[in-house]
Amino acid sequence: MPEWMTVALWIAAAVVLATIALGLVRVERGPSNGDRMLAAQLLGTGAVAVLLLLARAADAPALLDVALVLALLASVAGAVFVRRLGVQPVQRGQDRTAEDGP
Amino acid sequence: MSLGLLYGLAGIALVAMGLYAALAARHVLRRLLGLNVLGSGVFMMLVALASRTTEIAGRPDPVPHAMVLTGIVVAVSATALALALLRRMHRHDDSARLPEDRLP
Amino acid sequence: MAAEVHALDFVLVVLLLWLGWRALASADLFKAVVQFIVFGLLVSLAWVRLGAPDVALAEAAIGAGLAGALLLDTLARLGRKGATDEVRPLGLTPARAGIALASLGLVILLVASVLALPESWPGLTAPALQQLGASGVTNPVTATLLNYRGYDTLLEIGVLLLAVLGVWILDAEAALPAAPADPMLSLLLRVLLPLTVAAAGYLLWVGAHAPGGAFQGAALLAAGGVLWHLARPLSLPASRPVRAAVVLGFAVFLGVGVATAVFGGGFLTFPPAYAGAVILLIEAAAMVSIAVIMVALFVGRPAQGTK
Amino acid sequence: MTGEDVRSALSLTLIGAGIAFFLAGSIGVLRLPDLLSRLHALTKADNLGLGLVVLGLTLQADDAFQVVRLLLVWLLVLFASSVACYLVAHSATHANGEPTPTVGPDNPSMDKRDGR
Repeated sequence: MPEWMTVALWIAAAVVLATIALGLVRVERGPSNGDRMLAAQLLGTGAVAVLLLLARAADAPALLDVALVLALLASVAGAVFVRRLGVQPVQRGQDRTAEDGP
Repeated sequence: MSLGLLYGLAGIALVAMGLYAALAARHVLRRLLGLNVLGSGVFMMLVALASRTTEIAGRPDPVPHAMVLTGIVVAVSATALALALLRRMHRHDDSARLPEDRLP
Repeated sequence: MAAEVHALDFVLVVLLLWLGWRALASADLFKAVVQFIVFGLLVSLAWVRLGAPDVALAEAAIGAGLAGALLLDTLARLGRKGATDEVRPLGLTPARAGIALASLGLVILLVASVLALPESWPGLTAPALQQLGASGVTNPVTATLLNYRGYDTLLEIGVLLLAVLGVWILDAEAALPAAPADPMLSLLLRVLLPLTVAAAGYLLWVGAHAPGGAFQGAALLAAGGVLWHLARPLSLPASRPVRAAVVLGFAVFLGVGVATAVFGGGFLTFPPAYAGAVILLIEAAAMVSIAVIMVALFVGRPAQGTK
Repeated sequence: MTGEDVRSALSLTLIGAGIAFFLAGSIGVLRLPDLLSRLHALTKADNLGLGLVVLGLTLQADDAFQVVRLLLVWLLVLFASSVACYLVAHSATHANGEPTPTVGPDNPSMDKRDGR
């Protein structure tokens, strides 16, 4: 593998990580809990991409197994969320709940 | 700056955040999140310090790795037990806070 | 694994610290839990960067599977009122100033100690690698877990047993209102369950010579069990086979320890000729046990007799 | 310019295109107005972004087992994210037994729907 390829892959991994960090803004803003869960899903996919790129850049094929585990479990949190909580409609000022604050 | 130092310092910051939240928060779930972040910070310090052997011995120290692996599994099962206790308290008292943290 | 610091590391550390803080300080507890799940995802990337793929596998399987599932399930059972917290849950008040100061003091102490340590040192890597030939496996982390520090791992499985006993001792929880069966969830289960079982077996086998092992496989199996419970609710503590599976790992591990103490060189001292086979036996039993225990921790103790 | 170089360049182009889709998906999740259109943006990042990255990396794989694992990862993410997105969308539209999409805080229709 040429040297410039390794450098390019490291940069690509950093860029993917920075890109999916945008999704964190959606986790922060919501507004509904479905939006937050969804953004977490995007971050999971991004983490898989970062792992695949690192596996090549650092020549560590074991990282493919880590990516495989993440890919297998990518739907578990979403499934638990839907079964247990479900998307709840947004209420005004839900971000500032103070019903039983001190 | 070496990789071990960067992540070691990050681990310390996580320890401090987790400790503060575990002690200062009132909601038990938040205290548990604090303890988990505290644990992640400790694990990160251990693994970061383990990476310092790479230069001399050719690979990170496997002993801290094994300890952290054990620690992660123990942490999640302890969290599961604590969450079960939290739900039990909530069933009986209808509150997710410890008695001394409840409003009069 | 390359040891130099890349731009990726700075991005990762910044995200980790920000997410760690938001997971603790977000007023909305659901938001905090989602942020904690994402935090776990990024922590496993950090393990990868630090050259600890074994740890990364375990973190990925537990963080993406069991940990998030447990937290979301608890949030659902607390209901809207129970899951509501104050607006500034960690805001600095006079009462908390002492805690903040103590945390700050700890930071100063820890930073000073970390900076005082040498930049590189031999550690235990060389002895661990030297003994590898006699350990029965070629992955030094598996060798440490199952051979060099077998006591740790035996007692770890003991801790898991105690945790599940603790959950079973508590009084039964009312079953959540049954959601209607969803065909897509059944499809998810039908596709993912065989794959998680296959992947867990692969990790168990590959753990002897590459990153992987019983804990990673068990966490993966447990996530499959969580999916199963979601699609078709299980009732775990009632049945005898479940109790047998829960103690299997500890019993086999302890049995091997006693056998080596009586017939061999001492408690949990494996004869090098059989070490590989013995480790595989213990790991297989431990994987089944840990997986069942983790699923039992998620299922809890549902009310008996009610629908 | 050898065949090796051409392959590397092609691989990098594919990875770059994948990153572009990740960026588009992230911006979509960030900027689009409601949950369902954000879901739509998200699936682009999952399907095409990761797909192109995987395709680019398969060109550089050392052996067939790596190629199999790379493709398996992509298929799994494709499946998992499709099902998870379906489940979330289903939950959003049928929360009250009627197909009312969850909307942002500036839309008055959300106030008609109560808690859980």
